[in-house]
Amino acid sequence: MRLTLFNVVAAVIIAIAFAAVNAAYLVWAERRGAARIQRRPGPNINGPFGLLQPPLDGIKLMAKQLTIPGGADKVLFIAAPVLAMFPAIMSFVTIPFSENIVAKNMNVGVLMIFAFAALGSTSLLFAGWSSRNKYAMMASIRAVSQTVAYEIPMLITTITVVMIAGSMDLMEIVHQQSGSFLHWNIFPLLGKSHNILMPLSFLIFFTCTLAETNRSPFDLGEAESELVAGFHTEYGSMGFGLFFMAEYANIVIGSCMTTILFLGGWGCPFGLFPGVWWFILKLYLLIATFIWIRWTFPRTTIYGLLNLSWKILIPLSLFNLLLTAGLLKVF
Amino acid sequence: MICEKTKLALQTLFPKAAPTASDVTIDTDAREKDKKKKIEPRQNGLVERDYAIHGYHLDAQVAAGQIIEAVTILDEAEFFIEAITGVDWIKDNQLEVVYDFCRYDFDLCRVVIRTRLDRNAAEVPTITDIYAGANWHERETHEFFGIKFLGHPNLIPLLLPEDADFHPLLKDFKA
Amino acid sequence: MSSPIELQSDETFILNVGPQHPATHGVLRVKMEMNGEYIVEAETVIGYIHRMHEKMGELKTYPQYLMNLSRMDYLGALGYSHGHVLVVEKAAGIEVPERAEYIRAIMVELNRVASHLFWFGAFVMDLGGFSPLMYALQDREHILDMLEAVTGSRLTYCYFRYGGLYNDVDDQFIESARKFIPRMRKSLKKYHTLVTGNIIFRKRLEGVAPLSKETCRKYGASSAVARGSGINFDVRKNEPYSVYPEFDFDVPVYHGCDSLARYNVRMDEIEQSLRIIEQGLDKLPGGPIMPKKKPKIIKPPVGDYYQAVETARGSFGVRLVSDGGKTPYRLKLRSPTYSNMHLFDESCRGMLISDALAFMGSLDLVIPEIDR
Amino acid sequence: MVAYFSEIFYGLISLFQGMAITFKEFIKPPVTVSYPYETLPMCDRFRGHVELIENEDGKANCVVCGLCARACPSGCITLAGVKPEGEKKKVLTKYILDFTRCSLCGSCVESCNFNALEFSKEYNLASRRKEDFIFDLLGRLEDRNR
Repeated sequence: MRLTLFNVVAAVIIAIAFAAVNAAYLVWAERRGAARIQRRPGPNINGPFGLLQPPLDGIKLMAKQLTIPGGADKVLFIAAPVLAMFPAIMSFVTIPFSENIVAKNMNVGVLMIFAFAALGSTSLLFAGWSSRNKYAMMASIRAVSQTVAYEIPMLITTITVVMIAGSMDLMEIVHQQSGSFLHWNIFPLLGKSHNILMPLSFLIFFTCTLAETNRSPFDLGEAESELVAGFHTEYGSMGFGLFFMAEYANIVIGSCMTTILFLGGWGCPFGLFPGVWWFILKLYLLIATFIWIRWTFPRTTIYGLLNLSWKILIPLSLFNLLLTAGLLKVF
Repeated sequence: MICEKTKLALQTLFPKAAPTASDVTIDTDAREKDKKKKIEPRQNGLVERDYAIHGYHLDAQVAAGQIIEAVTILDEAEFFIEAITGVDWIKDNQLEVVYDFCRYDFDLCRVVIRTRLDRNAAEVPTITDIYAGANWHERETHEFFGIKFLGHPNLIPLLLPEDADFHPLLKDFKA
Repeated sequence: MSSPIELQSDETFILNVGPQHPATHGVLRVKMEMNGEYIVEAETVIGYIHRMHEKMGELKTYPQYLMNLSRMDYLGALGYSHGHVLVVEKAAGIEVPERAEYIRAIMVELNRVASHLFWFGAFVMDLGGFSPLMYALQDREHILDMLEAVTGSRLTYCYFRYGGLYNDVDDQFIESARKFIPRMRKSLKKYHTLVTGNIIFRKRLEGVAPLSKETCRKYGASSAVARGSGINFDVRKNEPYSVYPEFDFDVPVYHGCDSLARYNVRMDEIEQSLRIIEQGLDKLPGGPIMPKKKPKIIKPPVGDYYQAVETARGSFGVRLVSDGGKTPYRLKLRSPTYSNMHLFDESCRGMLISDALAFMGSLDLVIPEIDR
Repeated sequence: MVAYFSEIFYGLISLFQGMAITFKEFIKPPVTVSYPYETLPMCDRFRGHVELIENEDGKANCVVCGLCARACPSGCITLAGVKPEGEKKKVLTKYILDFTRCSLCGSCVESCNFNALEFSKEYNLASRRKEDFIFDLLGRLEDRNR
């Protein structure tokens, strides 16, 4: 595939559209799912199964006035939601959904996605700092310390996978896992490493994804019973809408990465008919788990979160990294 | 048990007027007394009440200066503070401050300490140094009755608006 | 762990939590001086919905005041009415038929379960878990349905009368109450698995917000706040009133002194209340619900009277000063949360804000009841 | 060291147990009633605002004794009546309930000795104007009979 202007524009538009539609309908799915868990019907008035709810919510948000609090840093205040959305969309560019569906494959795709993921927290910091609100400020500081703490175990587990695959190319990582589910990195009995502790790595990576995307039980950045609404306390209108979309876009990216790194990407569990549908199935199962977790658990505190990261996740992921390295040397 | 002990301890506050039997009888007779007759304000002293009727055991009326002493006795006996409140006896031109105390264990003893103050110069020492929990109760009594608690760290209205200068529970208060 | 840190700098800022804040459950304001996420000093500001129930008590006749008590605490309204009718009955010397007393006890306990269920849900919501609130509300709805069928209202009951009750319970109520008990026990098991056992939940509460016995005593704390600190104090046992001596129930006491202990006490209290309801339904005697002879106009003799009852939130006391008239001369309402809330200021120093708000949740606040 | 691992292990188990419970709830049907579209029947003893009871002739049972107005803690009942020539009982001419101040305590119904008041089952009361809650109960009674 040649890199033409048309290709790039098309890829960006598709990425934005994918992110937006996903964000809108994941909100719907979240509300319906939460409602079912709590034995309510959820949104069911607008359209069949309430399916028209997300576009109507979007229209409502767009129709509202964007208020900028007095004394706020105007430039950063407006830039922050855009900055939140930007890395989320850019990450989509390099994610391979199947053998052919990828906007631009790179041989350092893993690196690029983590670079953009790290950028995401700066937008939270900008939002919290610029809105001149103590709650927002506290929340953004929490969000940044959380990201710093969770980037480490996340990267260590990713290195484990990269070490097994021997490549930073996302395509290559998926190719390495082709075959049945026993080749997947989550439980690689037939894979290269034979490391039976890989499910642990998967759990660590999944936990880190929850924390990176500011999802419950690690939603300290918005901790609504403590910090009102966290970093977006002062945001209304589409500013809030963009943060909301970015959150869901980040969830999609986190789940994509989990699928690619651990669940064999577009490969079928039994080696039959690999294709994008398997990817989508795994992706949305993971997202459903995100939603399921959110409506089950209470929130941790900042010290609980940091303790978990530094005392449990980092030692265990380091241990697993060493073990994998050793096993790769042996086999 | 504890009632007897507390009674003896509180009696030391009234060296002259040790409780006589007449105090008790006056009180029980009050139920049958003619209601029209003006009830004289009680003299300071300790009265043992019938728990079944009044819901408390000991009732000590002390002078305003003796409040700290009386409350210290109760604090040493491990009483906890239930509430502080006031009563406006407008006919006697007096304000009463009532302190309720109880204990956490099964040896039940409810003690009421009360003091009568002149309505125009209602001042009583604070007990916040002994019972930290008296803070809000005293603030409340202050704003409702205008009773000053001398030495209170923060005697501003609690339930009423911050700038309230009226005392709604006084009998001559008109909204 | 939330141990007080050494302050790195003296740069503090004021955080105004409330009067509208998701964690304060009403209009309560706490002015917090913060050092980062740590609270240096806190000052609770109350009185936003002060309605002067005490003055209303002086202006209204005794029967007219009945409905005020349920407006004090909208979650456990019957317990407060119970205290009020008991003190007036004691003062005016009104005999209460046994059946009425039993029904009162059953109703108060049902109300207590409802109140604790709501607290449970709201408390877990303070900690960020949403679903338990909905489950708790489902169970609470059954209680409210039962109470509505008998009393005619769902929240602000005006059910107790001096000497008896507004109306009698029917077989349908007894049947649904009997059905409710095993249902509630099953739900309790669910709550314990979903919430009590949850590691995140335990980590948030264990060892957080320690309250010593001495602090409880100095502030006059009662209910689960005292019982979570190892104080065996329950007015129903310590100062038996009504028909409570007839029932066989335990007072759960935990010695953890932390938020988890207070949580455990309340969860165990639900079970104990169910036991009381069960026994009450078994023992429920027949007979009238209003006394045969009752003064037409209630005029308690001169004197002052005190009655404490154990409501869902703790020891509620009513001090009635009567001058022999148709209206009380003075009616003091000692609300339990007032004392429980008071110790927040002192105890939350050095705590993280998230822990402090969890602590506030564990106090089981109902703001109208503090403000009266 | 053992404590460290057992905490992780049992912690994980507790998380999965919690998720099992929410999953069980997920597959159960909703318990709520979608309110404006469906409603539940009100129970017999529901205490709404008061209404006048009529006798066989369609006239109010009320004899204008005024006990309800005196029993009301908030003073929200005003009533008036006239005594027509040759009649024994008074006839109600006005019965106003100021529902903005009513606290639904039911003292009025309890105080009535002539079976003239009852609770209505109406609970859908919403308006933007205060005057809508000053009920003319006699007028409502006549409307019902019309």
